[in-house]
Amino acid sequence: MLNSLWLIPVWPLLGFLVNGFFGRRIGKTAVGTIACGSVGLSLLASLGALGKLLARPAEARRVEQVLAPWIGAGNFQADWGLLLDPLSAVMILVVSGVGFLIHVYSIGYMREDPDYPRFFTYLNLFTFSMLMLVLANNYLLLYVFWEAVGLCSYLLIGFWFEKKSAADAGKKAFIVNRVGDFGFALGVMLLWTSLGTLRYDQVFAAAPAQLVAGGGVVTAITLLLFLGATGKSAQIPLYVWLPDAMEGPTPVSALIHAATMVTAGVYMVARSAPLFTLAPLSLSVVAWIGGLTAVFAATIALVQTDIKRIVAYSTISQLGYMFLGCGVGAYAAAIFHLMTHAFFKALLFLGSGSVIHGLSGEQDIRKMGGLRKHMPITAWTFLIAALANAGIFPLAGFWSKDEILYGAAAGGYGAVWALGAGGAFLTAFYMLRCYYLTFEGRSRVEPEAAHHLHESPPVMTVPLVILAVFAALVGFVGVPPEHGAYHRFVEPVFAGAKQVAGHAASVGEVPMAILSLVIALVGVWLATRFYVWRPEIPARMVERYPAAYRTLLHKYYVDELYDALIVEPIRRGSLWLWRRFDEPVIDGSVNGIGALIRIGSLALRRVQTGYVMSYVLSFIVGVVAILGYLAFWR
Amino acid sequence: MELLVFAGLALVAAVAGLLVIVQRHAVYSALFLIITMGSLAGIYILLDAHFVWVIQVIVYAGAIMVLFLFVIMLLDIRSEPAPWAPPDRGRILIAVLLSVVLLAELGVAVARRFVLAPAGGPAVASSFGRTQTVGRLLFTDFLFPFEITSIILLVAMVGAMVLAKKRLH
Amino acid sequence: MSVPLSAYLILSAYLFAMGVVGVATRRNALIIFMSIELMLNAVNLSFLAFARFLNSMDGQIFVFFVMVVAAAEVAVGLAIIIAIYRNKETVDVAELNLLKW
Amino acid sequence: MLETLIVMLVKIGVVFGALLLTVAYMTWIERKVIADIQVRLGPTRVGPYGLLQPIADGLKLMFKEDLIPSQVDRAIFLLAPSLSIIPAFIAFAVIPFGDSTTLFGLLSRPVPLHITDIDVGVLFVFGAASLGVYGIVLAGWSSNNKYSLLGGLRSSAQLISYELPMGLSVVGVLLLVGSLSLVDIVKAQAGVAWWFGILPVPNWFLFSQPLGFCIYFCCALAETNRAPFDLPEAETELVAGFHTEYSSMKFAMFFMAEYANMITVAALATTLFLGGWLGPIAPSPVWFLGKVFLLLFLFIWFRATLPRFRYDQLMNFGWKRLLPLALLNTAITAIVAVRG
Repeated sequence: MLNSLWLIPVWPLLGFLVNGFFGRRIGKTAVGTIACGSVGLSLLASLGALGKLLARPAEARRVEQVLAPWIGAGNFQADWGLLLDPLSAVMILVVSGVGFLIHVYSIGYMREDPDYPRFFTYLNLFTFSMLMLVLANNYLLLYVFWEAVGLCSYLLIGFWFEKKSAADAGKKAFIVNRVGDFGFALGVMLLWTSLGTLRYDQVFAAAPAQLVAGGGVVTAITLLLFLGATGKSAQIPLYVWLPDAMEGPTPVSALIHAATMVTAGVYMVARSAPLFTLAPLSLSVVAWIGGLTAVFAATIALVQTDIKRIVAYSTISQLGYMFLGCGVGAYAAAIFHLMTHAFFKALLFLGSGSVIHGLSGEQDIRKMGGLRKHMPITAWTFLIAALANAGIFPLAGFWSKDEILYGAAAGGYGAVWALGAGGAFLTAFYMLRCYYLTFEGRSRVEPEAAHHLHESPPVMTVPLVILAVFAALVGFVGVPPEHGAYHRFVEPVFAGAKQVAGHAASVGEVPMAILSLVIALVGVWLATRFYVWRPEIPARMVERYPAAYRTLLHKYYVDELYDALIVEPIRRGSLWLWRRFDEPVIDGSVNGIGALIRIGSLALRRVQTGYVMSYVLSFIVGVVAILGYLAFWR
Repeated sequence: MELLVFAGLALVAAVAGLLVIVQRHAVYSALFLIITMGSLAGIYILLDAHFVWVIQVIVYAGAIMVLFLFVIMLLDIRSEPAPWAPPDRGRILIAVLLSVVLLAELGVAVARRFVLAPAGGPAVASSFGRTQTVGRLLFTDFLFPFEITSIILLVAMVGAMVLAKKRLH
Repeated sequence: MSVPLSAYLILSAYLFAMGVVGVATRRNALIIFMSIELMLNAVNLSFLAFARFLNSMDGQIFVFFVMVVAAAEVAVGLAIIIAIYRNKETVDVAELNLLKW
Repeated sequence: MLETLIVMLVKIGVVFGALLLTVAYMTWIERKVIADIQVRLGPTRVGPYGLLQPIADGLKLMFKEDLIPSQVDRAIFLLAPSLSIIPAFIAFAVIPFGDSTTLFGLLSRPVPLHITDIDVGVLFVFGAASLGVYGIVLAGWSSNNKYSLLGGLRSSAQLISYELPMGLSVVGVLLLVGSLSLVDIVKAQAGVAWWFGILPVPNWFLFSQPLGFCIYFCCALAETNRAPFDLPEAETELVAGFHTEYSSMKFAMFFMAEYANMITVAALATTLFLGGWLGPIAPSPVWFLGKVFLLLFLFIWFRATLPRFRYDQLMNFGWKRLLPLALLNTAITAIVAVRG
């Protein structure tokens, strides 16, 4: 298995090709089977690779394969190369595992959609790209598939492109990501000009020697890379696309905008840990941005009423945690959180999808309530996921989030820790708010929707249950914290990065864990009080703090701000350029040349008599002339 | 003796060559072209082209010209007015003049460069121009162009079929 | 008496000029085509004459290739003429002036 | 010098005369054989066993009125019969009909029994055969008669189509001999070959190239417009094909050309596949003639036995059966020749 890593990503590629070319002809059953089967095969291959990797001694858990040379120009060399180490092993398991469940779920969710084959084609293409992204052994290949997953994201957000909001959301995601990707591309170029290579192993080997630690170059590289990560992983300031991306089908939100693609930024930062370690400034930027995003997004989530948007802001917030972890040097914890988050966040999305499915498309939690009686499996699994997200012991989220907060505290980042702790409180509150408003209390469902209200079919609920099991239990691979099986597996990857981060402050692990649990429980208690025991409180709060409420409801007016500061000036400038420059100058010169040629041609075309003999005659004149030159003057 | 044979064949070739282009009917043009080619084949023997001359007969006279005749008959083309009829007269005059100039130039070139070459040329090996020699060269030094010609022929074959095929409406 | 090289070359040049005249003056596509064949033959004669007088087989090989190309050309060319005839009922090149301004 | 010249002229005269005589008497033989096969008598009146019948026919044709229809293209109409008959006779120039001989000591040195031996003999014969097409096609066209034209086109299409497999069928022989000279080919067939190590057969290419011979023979039938490939003369469809408008001696020339062609292809088959003049005891020209007449008998036998092909069948047979088979034969021979 380890000598043919290409077996992991190749199946979704085949599925993509088959479904893409023949999807309309082979029928829905076959399309679904092929799509799921291909990802299932990838999952098996990934499990096999993991098994082989585990069988090796810890220091030999690194397999690199070059499938084919790709670009060789001068001293620039980039290959189709795959790298499997514990970090990418975790990533491919998440991608193929969660991806497989979501594929299965999609069979039920997308059953009625006329573009069923197209959906699975995109989904398979995405899975392939994502696997290649995490398996790439150099920055260029990473970049290419970074763009490829961006493309899939765009295609899938705008999957229902006949709906204007969906098409706009797709474009928004694409354009916002361009900003980040531009930074990423610059980072990669700078990396190559300063080190002359893009392969991970060579870069990390050369970086400490050739780059001044803390110097301008490495700081610029890492900040540019991080700019790419903020785009892809929806961090301040480039997070604005993710909430809108909820226009896509819910399985897409689960797979791309919760479990896998948006974590690519975290993966990239973790992968580049040796570089970030050389740039302490960048690390603190990462930590601060992560912490701020965690709190910022959580506050917005407090008042949202669209079930998917709540979960989306939650995703942004949780991604902030991951960056926070990276920033404080707790890379393993960040990746751990990435993994647990993939399970419970995918579950949350799939659960909301199940609700939306059951309510015939209703997404507003104000028009839900009391759904637990009708959709017990969805409700229970949603609750598990919500609690896991809130960080309640002993569910998965608790272990990973606690570890990140502990890492921040232990690393001496007190302020950042405070941000994270505040975010954790908010998270617990809004997750439970969401759960209560959706599943508990009295039903506020519209009558015609209530008529059709039903639990989802097994093809959707079985993945929910499986994910719930993982969301509940997957945290235990990281028990005891910092020394669990997970850490023994992944930690060696970050061995080099660890030494610099170090432990600056000494804090007890157990007290810290208890503290964060208490914070979460307070959030849970408050939510219960607000939405179960005293349902009138929220309304009173809104009345008392109308300005704050409006600000949160309008997401701090960031979209409006961006519109005013960036979009509108560019639009006006472009209009001006169009009217005053493009039309008279550029079009004018092009048309002028065209007109000139047309006038010239009008005269010259008389030469084209259409008579072959005339052409032959002129031909002969030429031959005679040349021959005359050769015969007389040479 | 050799000169005599050459003179005879060259005369036939020259006259027939002239007649090719002044005939009113394409069939006669074709016949005179065949005669030209036949006398050229004879001249090839004088040049020790023992393989090429028979190929000339088979390919040009036996295949290409038959194809020409075939097409002429298939298309049922009537005699046309004399080529020197008024509308074309000026053009024809120019063309003939140009050709005379061309011929003069070629003559000058030959006179300046080759008139002093010894008549009859150097002695050549008995294998010169024989089938075996040609074959050996084709399959060794000229193998690549030889293979290319097979592709050319294939392409031409397919092209001719596609072009000449009757479209079914 | 042997034949001098110039005699072959002059004959070749003469036949080539005849071909040129034919191509430039005739309106019947088939005769134009035959004139082209005449030119090719003239060139072949030059090739063979030079081959003999330089004692080099290369010229003969080239004649072989010229013949192959001529055969291919005739096959395609005649097919084109047939196709034109089917469409326009004529092989008079003066009437085939679609490329006129 | 003089002797060479005389010998050469005598040879040409003998070959030409023998050929004319054979052509004349082939008509008699054909009529007699077919009559036998059909249980009739055939010509009996003119001379013993009707032996003078060909002479009588010839005289009749010569004295018949020579009609030239008014709408024909005169020059070509007159030229066509000659164009048909000349290549048929020319081809014989390179066919060796016997071993070198001193004519029982009459001549000072041995004289080879062929008019000339050129190193492209096989190609020469094929070249001459390909020129024979002109006579037919021009006759058909110049007659200005739709039956003639169709017959001429058909005939030439048939000739061109079957020239290909015919040429390819002998490539096997050429590969084995390594020469295009017909004398060399005959000499390469001397001796005895042992089939399976026990069965002695003559070292003729008939036995090493059976497929090649069969293809050649089929093509030879088609090339000479003989039954079952005699479509150009299918009376039921085309009156008399390309020579509908011809009469008298000009018709006789086409007739002779056809029979001369038959003899040529038979002689070539003898040379290529049946060991030419080779044979024990009897003088070599006798062996040669015997083999040629055997093949000619086969020609007649085929005519008396087989019905005529349809046109599409004819084309399909040539292009889709014989041509691939000939290619296959060439490929197999090439492989064997390279390996062995």
